[in-house]
Amino acid sequence: MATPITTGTVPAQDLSAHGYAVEADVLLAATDIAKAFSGVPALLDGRIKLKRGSVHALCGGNGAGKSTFLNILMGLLRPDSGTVMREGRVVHYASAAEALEDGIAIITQELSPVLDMTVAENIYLGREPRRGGWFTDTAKMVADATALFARLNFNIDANAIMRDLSVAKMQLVEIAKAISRESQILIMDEPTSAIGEKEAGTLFEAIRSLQAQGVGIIYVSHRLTDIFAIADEYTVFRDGRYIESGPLANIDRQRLIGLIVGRDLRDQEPRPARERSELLLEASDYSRKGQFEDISLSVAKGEILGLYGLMGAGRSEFANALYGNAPKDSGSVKVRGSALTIKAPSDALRGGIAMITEDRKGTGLVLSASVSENIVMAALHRFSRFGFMSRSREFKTVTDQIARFRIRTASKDLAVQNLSGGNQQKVVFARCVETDPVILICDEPTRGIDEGAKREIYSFLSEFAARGNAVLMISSEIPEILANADRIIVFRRGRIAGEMFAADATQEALVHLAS
Amino acid sequence: MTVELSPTSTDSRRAMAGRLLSRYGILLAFIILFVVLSFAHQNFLSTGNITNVLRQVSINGILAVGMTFVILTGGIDLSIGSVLAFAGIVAGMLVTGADPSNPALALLAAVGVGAAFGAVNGVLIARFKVTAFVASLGMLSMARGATLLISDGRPVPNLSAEFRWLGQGFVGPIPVPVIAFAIVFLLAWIVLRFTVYGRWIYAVGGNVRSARTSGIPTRTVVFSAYLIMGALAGFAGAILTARTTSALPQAGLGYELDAIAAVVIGGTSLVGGVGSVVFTLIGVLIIGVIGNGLDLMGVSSYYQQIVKGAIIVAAVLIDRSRNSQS
Amino acid sequence: MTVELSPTSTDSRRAMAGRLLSRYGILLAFIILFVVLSFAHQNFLSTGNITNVLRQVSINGILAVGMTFVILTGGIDLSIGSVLAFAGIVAGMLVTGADPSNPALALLAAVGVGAAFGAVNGVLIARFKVTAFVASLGMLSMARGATLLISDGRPVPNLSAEFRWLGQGFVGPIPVPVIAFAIVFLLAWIVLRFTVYGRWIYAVGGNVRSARTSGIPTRTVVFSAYLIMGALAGFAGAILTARTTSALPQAGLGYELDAIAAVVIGGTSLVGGVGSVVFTLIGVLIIGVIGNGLDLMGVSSYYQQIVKGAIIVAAVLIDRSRNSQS
Amino acid sequence: ADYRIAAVVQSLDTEFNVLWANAANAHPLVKDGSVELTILDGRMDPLNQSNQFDTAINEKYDAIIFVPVDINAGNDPVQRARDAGVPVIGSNTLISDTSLYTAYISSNDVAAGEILAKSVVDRMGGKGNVVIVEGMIGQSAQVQRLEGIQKALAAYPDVKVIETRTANWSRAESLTLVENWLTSHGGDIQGIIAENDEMAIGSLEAVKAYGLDPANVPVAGVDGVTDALLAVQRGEMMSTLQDADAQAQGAIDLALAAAEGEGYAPKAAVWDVNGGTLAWDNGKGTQYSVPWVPVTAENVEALLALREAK
Ligand SMILES: Nc1ncnc2c1ncn2[C@@H]1O[C@H](COP(=O)(O)OP(=O)(O)OP(=O)(O)O)[C@@H](O)[C@H]1O
Ligand SMILES: Nc1ncnc2c1ncn2[C@@H]1O[C@H](COP(=O)(O)OP(=O)(O)OP(=O)(O)O)[C@@H](O)[C@H]1O
Ligand SMILES: [Mg+2]
Ligand SMILES: [Mg+2]
Repeated sequence: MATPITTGTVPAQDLSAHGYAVEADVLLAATDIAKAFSGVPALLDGRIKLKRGSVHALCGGNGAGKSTFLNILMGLLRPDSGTVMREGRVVHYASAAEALEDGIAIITQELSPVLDMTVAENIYLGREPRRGGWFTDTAKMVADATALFARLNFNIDANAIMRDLSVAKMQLVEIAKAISRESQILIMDEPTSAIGEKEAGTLFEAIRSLQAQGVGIIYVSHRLTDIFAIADEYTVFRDGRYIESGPLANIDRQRLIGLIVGRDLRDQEPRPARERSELLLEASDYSRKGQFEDISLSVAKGEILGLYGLMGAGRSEFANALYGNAPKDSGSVKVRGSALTIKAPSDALRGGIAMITEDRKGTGLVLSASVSENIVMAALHRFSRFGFMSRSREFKTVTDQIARFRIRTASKDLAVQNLSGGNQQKVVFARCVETDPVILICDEPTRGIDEGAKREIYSFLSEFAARGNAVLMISSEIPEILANADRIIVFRRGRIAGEMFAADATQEALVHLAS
Repeated sequence: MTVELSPTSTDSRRAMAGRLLSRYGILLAFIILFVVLSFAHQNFLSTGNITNVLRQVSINGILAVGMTFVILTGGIDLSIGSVLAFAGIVAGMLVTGADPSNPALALLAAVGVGAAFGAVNGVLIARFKVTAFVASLGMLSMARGATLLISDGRPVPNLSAEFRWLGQGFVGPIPVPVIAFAIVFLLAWIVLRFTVYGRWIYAVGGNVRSARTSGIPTRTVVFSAYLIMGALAGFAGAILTARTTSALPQAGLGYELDAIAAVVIGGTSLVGGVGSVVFTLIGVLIIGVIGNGLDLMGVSSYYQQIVKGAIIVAAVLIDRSRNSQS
Repeated sequence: MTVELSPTSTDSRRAMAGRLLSRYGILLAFIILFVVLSFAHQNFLSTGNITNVLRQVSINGILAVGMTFVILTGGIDLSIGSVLAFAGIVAGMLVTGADPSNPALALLAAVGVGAAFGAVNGVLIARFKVTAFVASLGMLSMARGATLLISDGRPVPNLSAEFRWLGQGFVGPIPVPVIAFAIVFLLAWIVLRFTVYGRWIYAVGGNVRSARTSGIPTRTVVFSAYLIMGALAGFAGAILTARTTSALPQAGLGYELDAIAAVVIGGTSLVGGVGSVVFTLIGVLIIGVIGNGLDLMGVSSYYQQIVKGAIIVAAVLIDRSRNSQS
Repeated sequence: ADYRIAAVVQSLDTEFNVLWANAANAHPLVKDGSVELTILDGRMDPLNQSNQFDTAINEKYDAIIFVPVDINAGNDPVQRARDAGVPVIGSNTLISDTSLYTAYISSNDVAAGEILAKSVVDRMGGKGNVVIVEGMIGQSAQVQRLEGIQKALAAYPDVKVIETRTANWSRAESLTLVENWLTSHGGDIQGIIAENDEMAIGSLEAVKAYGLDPANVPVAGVDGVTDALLAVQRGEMMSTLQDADAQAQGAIDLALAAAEGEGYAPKAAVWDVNGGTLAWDNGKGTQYSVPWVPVTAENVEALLALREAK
């Protein structure tokens, strides 16, 4: 079908022309949803029509209003205007509880588990199996959770305390929790942003079986590959407006990106092959019992070293230990050939090492501080004289960074917690860049970032390395790592399983080494 | 798949064991204190003294149990000392004079009045989002003023003997206030540990947003914590009144600090979501045993304050040092 | 790019206005209170009374400024009342007797002693990870005991006239304590708003782990907040002593609650990371003006407490209701 | 030690109680070690005192000396001690049922209130406006001193009480309170009656800070704490001394008389001072009233010297 690219809005009555099924099949329909935060519009015209048994991809750039829209559907936010219809009934959910009651469940983008409870308790939060009316049936809860994980093929201990899990596992728990509600509508806001491809595969299987049972799924992801693998319909938002929707079969990847980004994207230039020259970073014999063992690696000037591995392979733990953010049992590091003692991140920063951590809420951002404060936070000495902040220097830099990374924010003084997920990630990136590092460690750097911004980040990394710096990039996305790294080291169960040049590597080879 | 499972589950078991040890660091601190005091004074372990200590801690114990609920939700209640005094006066007024009411009725009235104050706190905090600190500080002042007003600033004397039994009586060898505390403690333990409501208290304190998203009626849960706290403050007020034989308008001054201290020394986090009423019990006992032990040994008042402060810090240090692996 | 930017900039102005209004809700509450009191009593606005109010709030003001640092880092300091008393006694001892020291020296000694107590708190909290509540509660007890010990529980009388000037003197029409408070406030405002160190304080309170990842020396920052608090408590102790003409061992009882209340009424979050010393100033003034106004109007002791509590809650309610759009 | 005595006192962070405790520790038999005296600090909480009674009874002390925080709440612990066969001697403030005491020695707070009010009103020439600064509401000293004040004022129809408020025994609080009153009433306050010296001194400072001459605004308090003696010496206020020595050391002698029985000879030097008004009476009396000593320009030097000596 050759629908022309529409940049304006499509009138509601035209929706039927796009091949929509009869109303009886529609689980949820929302029209004209608008929402503003203290006067700033986040969503102007949100729409969706979700059919029974369909996986509906909701696409849009960072800050397009997807999460806002989904939170409204779920009763977590109140819309300023607009209508939500649930199987023909107009509904106004005042709380998530009401939406849950009405057969809607959500996996929110910002993971917020109860950290000090067990996995099982988190899964059955608010609907604990009871005994005698009032008492929690803990045994049943644990058994149910264990059975659920077995069914989903997730490897998680139902008795573990949530706080002890990696971000990835927390995300799996959230997925399991939403699925276990057996609701008719399942909203997934970037469910795979933190997990590996293997787990994503498991999730897709689960989604397919839910789909077969007639569940309608709204699926948000910036991984277009995933969307094309799992979804059958799409809706695109841009800058808070509804742009277009239709069956996924009728659109190709290139055009979808065009709709999302609203401009042309230049193709990513392939990384030129290069000679390994002077070593910038040499890490030797890093070990921490039970996490990673005997890790030795080096990164040369101008090089991007990729670290690949399955979830829980120990890459993040190693990187954090290297950066001084986590303890280690042994290990030493040299920068430009001279030894550097790293006991805390401040030591690493002084030695020219900066890091983008995997868990941006936990160790990345100060959520209550403003965009501006977060961007300059790690390099305050560059914005101050005699201990006093130079506001003008700060203003200029922050304005530049906001433009450079296309951070969509109402103001540089907005608390960073009010930014969309992808834009938060860009703030973390901007901060690390501001420290003017020689070596950049980035753990899942494009987590939750849209296709357009990803390209910017890739080209930034490429230029950064070309300027004589080095990058250590941890990624669970094989295409990303293949396209951007010069060399790839694969972790398996806390050890280095192998190493290859990106040019020689293939998807199969990496997966084989990793598992 | 199995490859990954093996480290995780042993790890989690090891983590669990570590947590248990570290969590019971405060118990260790208590045991050390207890043993030291047993050697320091020969009467410390006498039945008479143990009974004394238990009776002495029962008021603070009842308050600290209520405070555990509030603190688990991430809140705080500063008003309990004043609410206790108000409820005590109300109970006292009912059981004095020529025709004293049934003590059970007076007790019920005290609990009801306390719950009413708690409800006001709860509404301000859960519904109107006033910070718990400010709301309960305002209530501290208001309840104390109201207490002075209804009592005209004077104690209510001559309470009926039946009522005084609540504070002074014994059941077998056990003082009634100790029984009251034991019942309150047990109920709270069961509620927090085994009931769905207990899960909700923890969930709300651990992460309100997540709790709300999961369909837990967070406002109601927060409200209920203050209601329970208020009711228990009223209960404690009645027992205190029965124990001091007249209802005193200046009763309970500063009791909030002791109750909060017991909870926090036990290791319950002021941020909410972590802790247990069992640890609160240990905290209550530590505070009680320090006071009793120092009195027994005749340590002078000034040194007593210094030693008391030092022991509290030391107890928590022992707890933390077992906890510092992470 | 421009497409994205254009809505943003007008939007940002509107957002700013909204934020200002909601943030200054507490200022609105203060203005309402101020206007009501001006009408309620003709002398309220007299120069004499304004001078009075300012002098009366200066001690709590100095403490509340220090408490703002501590609370911004997510901590709390309960020991300040006792530390204030200890420092006051030390200063008093230096300026009494036949050969009194220079008042500046006594002031310095008080500040130093206060800072030393603050440093102990800081080490316990930042280095040994003892909960701020427990560490400072222990210190509350220890410092009070030490105060009573060195003073033998009795006031230190006959302070030199030069020293008393610190509490009772004037510079032009302005009382010295008011000047002291103004200086402390201004310095704190500049430090928190314009310096790198100020950024650190906010960052550590907002998220310690993120602050650490950004290379901020989190322990040192936390430590320093308690050091500053201690030094200011010592400073306030010297001024209070000069104002009450003798150094009193029981000075400062319960002052911690007033200081915390001022900070929290201003809207600074007890969780840390959010707030400002300007709001603390408003909180200090609200508390001071309520007390003064009720005294002026001759409200009786009983009703005064009720009204005071109600006004505090109402002020915060006004603040929150302007804030509840989201 | 031959005897062990426990003293349960109100609070050791108020000066009068400290003076009391120091006097008790200065008793000859305590000093020479033949009596072991343990002072338990009630921290102004009746419940605490009740607990300390339990401890003292359980510890089998030979006698207990009691300075109760609350008149009514004090009865029950004394009853318990009596039931356990431990004699209790009251001192300073009383309990409502004094028949429970083996004996008690105190100064009458109602009388203090009368002396206090009279001294102020007389200096005012029997007419004008006064304000009353009260102690912590509900405590026996507050209740009884107020009763005395009102009794005395009843005789002066031309004196008007324009404000009555608590400053909780605290100097800093009364300073603020009186500052505010002076603002609201201008110069219309002719006298200040404070229920203790601490608050009187705070009031005095407020008067001076307001620019008034203390000679024109009489201020009076009770207790005779050191600062008050100094202020009397400067001619700035009036005070009435409560004789802590007599109350404390007298109580110890009475306790020992109760423990040792017939024939105990008092060791304290308090029984024959003050013109012999405090008679030992063979230790058989049940109530001993220690007279108030108005502090005057004449005796203040001597009182201060006595205080310095300790
Ligand atoms: N509480 C809030 N206060 C102010 N602005 C907000 C708030 N929440 C969201 N916004 C703004 O609304 C816009 C839409 O955000 P939303 O989270 O819906 O984007 P998104 O499409 O989910 O983006 P992403 O792909 O990055 O997750 C953003 O510009 C964001 O800054
Ligand atoms: N905060 C934590 N506390 C305890 N254990 C953790 C924590 N984070 C990770 N782990 C555990 O450490 C091991 C290594 O995890 P790590 O996060 O380093 O792996 P990874 O290779 O980065 O994989 P990914 O980040 O994709 O999950 C796993 O067993 C994981 O469960
Ligand atoms: Mg989003
Ligand atoms: Mg990782």
